[in-house]
Amino acid sequence: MNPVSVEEAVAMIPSGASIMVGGFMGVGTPERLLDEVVRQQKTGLTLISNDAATPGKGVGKLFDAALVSRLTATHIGLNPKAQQQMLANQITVDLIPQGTFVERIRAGGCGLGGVLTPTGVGTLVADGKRLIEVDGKSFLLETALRAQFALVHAFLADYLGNLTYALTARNFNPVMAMAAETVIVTAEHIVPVGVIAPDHVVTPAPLVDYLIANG
Amino acid sequence: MNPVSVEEAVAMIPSGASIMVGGFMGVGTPERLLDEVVRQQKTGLTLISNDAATPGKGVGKLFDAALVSRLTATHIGLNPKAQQQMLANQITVDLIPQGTFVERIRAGGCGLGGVLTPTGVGTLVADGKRLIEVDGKSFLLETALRAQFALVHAFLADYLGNLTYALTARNFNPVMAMAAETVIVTAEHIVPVGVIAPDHVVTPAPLVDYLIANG
Amino acid sequence: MDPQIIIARRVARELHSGDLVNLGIGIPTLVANYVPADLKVFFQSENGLIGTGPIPEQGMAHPLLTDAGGRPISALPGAATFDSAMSFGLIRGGHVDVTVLGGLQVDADGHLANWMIPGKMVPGMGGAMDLVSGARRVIVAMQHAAKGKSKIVAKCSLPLTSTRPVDLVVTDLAVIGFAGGKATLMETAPGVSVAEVMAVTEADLTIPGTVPEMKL
Amino acid sequence: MDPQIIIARRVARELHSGDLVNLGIGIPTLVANYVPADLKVFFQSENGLIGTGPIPEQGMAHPLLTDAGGRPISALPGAATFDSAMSFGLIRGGHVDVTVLGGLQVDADGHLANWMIPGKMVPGMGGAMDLVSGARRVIVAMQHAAKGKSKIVAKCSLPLTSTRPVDLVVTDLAVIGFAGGKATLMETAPGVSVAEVMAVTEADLTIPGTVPEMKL
Repeated sequence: MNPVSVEEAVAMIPSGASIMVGGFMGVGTPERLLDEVVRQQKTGLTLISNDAATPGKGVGKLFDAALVSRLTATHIGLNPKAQQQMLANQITVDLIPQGTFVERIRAGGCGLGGVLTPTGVGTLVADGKRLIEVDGKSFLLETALRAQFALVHAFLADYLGNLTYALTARNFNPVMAMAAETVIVTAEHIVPVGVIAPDHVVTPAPLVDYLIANG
Repeated sequence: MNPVSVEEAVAMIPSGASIMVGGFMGVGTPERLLDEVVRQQKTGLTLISNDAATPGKGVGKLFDAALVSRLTATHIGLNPKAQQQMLANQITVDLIPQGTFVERIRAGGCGLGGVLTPTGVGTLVADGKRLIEVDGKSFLLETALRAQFALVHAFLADYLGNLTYALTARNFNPVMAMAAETVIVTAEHIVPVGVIAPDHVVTPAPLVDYLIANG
Repeated sequence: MDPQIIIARRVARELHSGDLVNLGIGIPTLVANYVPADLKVFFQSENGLIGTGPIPEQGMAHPLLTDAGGRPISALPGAATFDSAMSFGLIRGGHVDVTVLGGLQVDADGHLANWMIPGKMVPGMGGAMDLVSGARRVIVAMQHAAKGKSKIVAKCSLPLTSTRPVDLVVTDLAVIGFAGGKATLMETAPGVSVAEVMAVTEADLTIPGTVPEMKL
Repeated sequence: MDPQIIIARRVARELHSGDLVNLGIGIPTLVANYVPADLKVFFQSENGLIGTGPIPEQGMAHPLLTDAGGRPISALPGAATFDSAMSFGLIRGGHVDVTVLGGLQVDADGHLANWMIPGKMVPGMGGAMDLVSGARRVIVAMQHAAKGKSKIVAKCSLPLTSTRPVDLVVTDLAVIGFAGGKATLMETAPGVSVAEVMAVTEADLTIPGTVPEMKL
């Protein structure tokens, strides 16, 4: 893990990059990183995020600034700006079931080519996907999903980069921290090594490439 | 969750049942449950366990008592009795890669039909399995694995059945606690509700069917 | 009684001690208010929590503890938090005993449509498809009709949420079950006759010899 | 120098600060003893630990903290423990920078066989197949020959561990690389000539213009 400033971290992300951003309706999202993405005007982003949050909050800021060109998400109904941009064909949107979304990212992070899920069989979601039978039951083949960057928000980070998450702010963060080439983390608190007990670490240090330093 | 005695719990398991047993070389194995399985002489078991441990320890006791008729495991090299029983065709053994073993159980517990893994492609492990291409790369289709009973060992259990695990005794226990019809748990300590912080719970209470009571 | 409260009270009677229950937004959320205090039900919020409690008192809300809509909630003693892979492992893996969801349409075969109106409302399905595919029991809690049109239809015209039929539909007028594979009128709301239900229901309903009144 | 120590010392030089490293049992385990103290390497034990430390002092062993062979180990400050799904997610997902494994045979194409001898030794593959499939860099640490027979063979006669070629083989006599797709002699052990290595190696080796001596 390398400690960096938020400016340095975001400077590594080129316009047009694919980014996974943790959070669920803006809860558990690395706000400081997104503010800086907006400030540095990274355009044409491929965003992989559970939802579009709401205007002004979480990934909603990226839609306010019209920085997103492609979106993979599960629900964008609470962000009218994202809806508008989708209906105006300014962004290409792939809406997928939430359990499928997280399993595809987990597969990407865990070296699996994909998973077989019953979710979506016989619905619009099945269009263009392979249907695979196992013991007489039908499943959709859902393939792995990865990104160039994962922007992750933790509760505690220690000096090595071990991470814990708080309450419902955990959500997609630990899974995304495994599924990108470069993992950039903000933490509410940075604490000395040993403060986090081994059994409480959720994301082990070697997964973290850059931690945004205090101050 | 229902508190039961170890005798009552094991009495629910019929001879010939399929059982998943947590532990890695006997570490994190519910020894009291296995001792009682031996005492009650449950025969013809289908055992799903990472390894065969060693004679006298963990699932090794089941081989000492010749109670196993089928075994799915990743490694049995450190238990000469299990090896003997395999070579004498007393038990049918399916040896599979450890990453595949745990993903198959996780798939069983998480409602997935299976996963695509690169592990084993082009080796003996691929025999009889479907090869599936994703983006030009070949994967083996490995199907979900479930059992009638999971025998799980935890470190702390609270009165509701929330579980935590200690150090390397966690291993397969949390995954198995999701993949069986009936989940029976021993814990090193039973503590009041609230002693385990929500963020530290590894296996949430609703997954536990029976907890072996103190005394 | 308010139609929504009739629905919520009736659905609450379907829950049992020890159940793990996931409530969708809208009417389903109200169900938690009518669960008897002695019933030990675990409520899951799919953003990563089992043991959701009531809205926190003034000044006690925490920004990192919310429901799936992003609104502050509390956590009961014995709560557990986890990541989204675990949350949907619980849902898809059959560990959720009951899910209560809103609906746009349910048809005579028990198929539910509740996630999009093509060309009009395309918010995304969120967790709905996984919940209907994976929960042990799926209960739809919705008004019987919207703008004078039956929501219990012969065949869904909207895109399906799942091909797995729901188990029960509870409306302000009736309880409809699908145990035999076909829509069956199980109960009527207080003061509502079987004929009245049939009159406002597009789907053909099987009518048993006796149709009791809902207990609320 | 003891042949095993030559191998372990040479392999240790392949590790870099920040690397996540998985050491197999046997000779690979010895590698940890030769990593310079200022090199911050994370060692993973696939039974669920990053941050393995040395064998605990007398009386400090804990039965719930062991290596993948079930032997007591310690955990360094900053260690992390996790379940087996996570452990193999790390391995198969390319998060392990280097794995060091023992071998029975490595052939001219870099294929490794290290998990069974049909009819003789059928212990199961444990984590070996996932490690060879998933780790960024695979190093085989083994004696060059066993009972006078080369373990660097033209073509593996034993069942393969993976079709993914290994990156490096370190023996008591030589370092052999597979960067170009073919076995290449990279280094010789102190006091061992290129001719001596070739004489005891069944596989055809590509011999570069200069073959330096191992630094240990």
